Amino acid sequence: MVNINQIKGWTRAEMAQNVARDIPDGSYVNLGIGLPELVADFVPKGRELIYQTENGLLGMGPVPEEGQGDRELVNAGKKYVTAIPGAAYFHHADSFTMIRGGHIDVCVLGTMQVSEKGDIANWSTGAENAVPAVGGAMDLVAGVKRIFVITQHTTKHGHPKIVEECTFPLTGKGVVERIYTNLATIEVRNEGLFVCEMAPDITFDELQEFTGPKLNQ
Amino acid sequence: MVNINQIKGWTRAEMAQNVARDIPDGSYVNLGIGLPELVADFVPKGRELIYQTENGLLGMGPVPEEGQGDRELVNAGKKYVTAIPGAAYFHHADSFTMIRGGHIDVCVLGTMQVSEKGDIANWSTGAENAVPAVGGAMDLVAGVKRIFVITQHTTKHGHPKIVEECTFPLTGKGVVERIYTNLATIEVRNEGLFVCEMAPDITFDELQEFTGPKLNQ
Amino acid sequence: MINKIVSTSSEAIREVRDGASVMIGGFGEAGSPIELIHALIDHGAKDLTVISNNAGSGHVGLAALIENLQVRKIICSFPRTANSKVFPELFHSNRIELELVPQGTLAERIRAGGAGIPAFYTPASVHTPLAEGKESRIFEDKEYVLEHGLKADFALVKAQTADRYGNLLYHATARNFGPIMCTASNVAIAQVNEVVEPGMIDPETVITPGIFVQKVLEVKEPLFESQLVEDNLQYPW
Amino acid sequence: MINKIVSTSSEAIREVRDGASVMIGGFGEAGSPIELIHALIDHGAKDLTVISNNAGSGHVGLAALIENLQVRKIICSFPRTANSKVFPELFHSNRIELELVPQGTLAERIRAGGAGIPAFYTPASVHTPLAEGKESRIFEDKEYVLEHGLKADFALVKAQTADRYGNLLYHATARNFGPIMCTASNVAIAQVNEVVEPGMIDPETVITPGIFVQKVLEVKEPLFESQLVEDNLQYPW
Repeated sequence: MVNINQIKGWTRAEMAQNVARDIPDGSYVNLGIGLPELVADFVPKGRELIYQTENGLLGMGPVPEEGQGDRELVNAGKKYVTAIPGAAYFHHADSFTMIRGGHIDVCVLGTMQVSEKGDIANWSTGAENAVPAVGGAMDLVAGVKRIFVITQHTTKHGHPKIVEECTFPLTGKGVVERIYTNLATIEVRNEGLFVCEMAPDITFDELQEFTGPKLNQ
Repeated sequence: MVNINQIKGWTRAEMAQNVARDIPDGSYVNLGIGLPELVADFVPKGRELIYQTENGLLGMGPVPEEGQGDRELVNAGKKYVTAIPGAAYFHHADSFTMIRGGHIDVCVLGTMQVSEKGDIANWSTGAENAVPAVGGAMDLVAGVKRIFVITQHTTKHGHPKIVEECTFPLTGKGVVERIYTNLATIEVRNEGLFVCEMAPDITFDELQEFTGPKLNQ
Repeated sequence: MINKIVSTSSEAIREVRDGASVMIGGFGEAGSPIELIHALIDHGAKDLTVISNNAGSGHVGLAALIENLQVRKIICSFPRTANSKVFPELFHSNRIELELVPQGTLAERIRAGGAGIPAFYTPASVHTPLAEGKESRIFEDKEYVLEHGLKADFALVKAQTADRYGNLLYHATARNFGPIMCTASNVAIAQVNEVVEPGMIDPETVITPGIFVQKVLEVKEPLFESQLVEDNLQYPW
Repeated sequence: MINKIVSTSSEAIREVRDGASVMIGGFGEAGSPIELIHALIDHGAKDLTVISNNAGSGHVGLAALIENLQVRKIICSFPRTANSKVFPELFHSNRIELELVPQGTLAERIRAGGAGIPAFYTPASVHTPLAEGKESRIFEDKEYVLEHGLKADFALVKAQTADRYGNLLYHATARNFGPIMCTASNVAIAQVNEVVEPGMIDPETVITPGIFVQKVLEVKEPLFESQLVEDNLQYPW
């Protein structure tokens, strides 16, 4: 069995680039906290995407220069952002009208687990000693038209994050359309998981080894 | 039996004045179309009322001077109005948040019938040949804190408009608090109808004659 | 580059198919997108379900659309106005269907449709004929009726100002149903008096964020229903 | 004359009784009404139910209110933040109750509470532990969960500008829960950076119409949670 640490796979930047390539021009996009945020840096030239952040801004722009941040102009991760010309602020009910109402085209989320049926578990490990916190994740996966997941293919310990059934509490059921990992880009279809693309230094059999459910080519 | 036409009773202006006197300082008020609109002209000195019109304006001001109207600044009766300094415009869902959510203190409405239980019927005669139209009446009577009715005491034919049970289709059930007519001001209580004040030229027995249900003094 | 501005009214409404559902903004003439409605008359799509607070007046705008027999059904709170002749006539001869909805319920149903809420409970219309046949339920000793979210294929609305992203500002009480109808339709089409560059609209003041709008048509000097009715005009003219 | 301006923070919050429900605006520190929360700490009302997106950080603002053991229960979407020590400790020792609600459901429940909607259906949380024990229902082949409107005795919010009628403008993403919390509370108390004369706020741009606000306190230079946390401050100081 291959050791996952021996496989270079895609970098975080390349993963983000893979996601960005699949988001059509003119899309309205919500990017989750962390790795998903990188996607904005890799939008192909000529495309214009509009970013929504659920705390009340459509037309989120890049991070401001050091020292230029406004404490009350932040993203869902509570980090300083800016607003593009043509942006709009709104309150939380209106924000989730966009989300729950199916007006956002794409949401890119990190995850702890994703199943072959497109179930996603990304808000809680179910551990007794954790403080439960859900934020907007359940609304996003229930409402946004297309849910893309971006994640390392396995946990730090080498366990698959793509599983037959999520063991962690679900965020949403049957909602994920595409999974972007450091090893492959995978589409969730009714018939199962289909590999769209693999990192250059991995074989299909190796990829299968690090994945819970059966993959299709 | 007295002929109702022999009784002078209160004028429309006096009726409106009776209503205005009962609206506390600082109230948010929605005035129905027609006779209720007169109430705004008789607010006692020193009181400030804020008028809401359900088509999207809080802080409705007086009718503009002839020729100064804005076709898109109208009241619920589609007549030209103005906005006071400190007014706010909003869309219909927000407008009915004010109404349904219990934020309006008083609504003054005209009516066709009102019952001794406070039922009101003011949107339809139920006639076969009429085009049904309801507007915001049902939302107003269901949501506003206090519903005042202002109406002639009887129909043109002398039939009581205050009845034991409404024969016209209801707008709302058990919602009316006070009834202001040209003959009397009447309060609707659980125990029945109580006369608060009578027009100067009518006796209690005469008033009872023109009223369906039993009145209490 | 995102650019939702279209240059002609026919381009604005050309996807409207026979049988489509169309929300039409306006409270009386305030906010009524007359030019878009007239374009829809020229376009000719039939068998429409129209969702609108009123049913038009005279023989222009929404009344003309109805008179032209393009509307199968109207969902409406107040189809009766001072100068409405068209709707009553068709209604009495059973050539148009009416679903009468209290105004606040109509607004909330549209808002729910746009917000992904399939149904909600409201106190309005309880114990009235308009609640007949509907589910009701008691919450904390008070009775409410179940109402369903309302969506449409298209919305035609009138606003004051837009940019190429579709951000909209409105004018006074012309705002009324426009913002919620934009949220509840697949294709929201706004006619606006003025198109400006992105950034000219203060993001704090945007009423309809561009995400809810698909097409914008500039109509610098829109017609007004009451003026046309006064002038005894009839569309098509 | 209507005048909702109060001159001291203690006057602003003095009606808050033990056992009251209190909505507190803010998404993290953006829109968090620190001065009003500190006034509530000074005031000392206990056994509160707090409705707020987060549970505060450090030992100031909402975290300090919790640390001061004034909060019996919190209804919240995300009680965990980078510098939250207070809430986890009390939570693990069962000294505070948590009702965890998805953020969009929290917003919609508050909005519904303010709009007189007792309950509605939402797709969020279906098939998750947060839907357990809740009614669900299918509409057009999709499953939804029934959620209830949320009201409170008080709301503490932070806005930018107000007039004596209580009309409010907000600043950037500090708007967040403020407008809906004002609608859903019996007494909405806003701290604002600036009070202006009626008419200075363009009626087209009002975010919270004054009808939803009962008290306004001017706090010209409000504190910021992150600065206080960075400075290792603790309230009461």
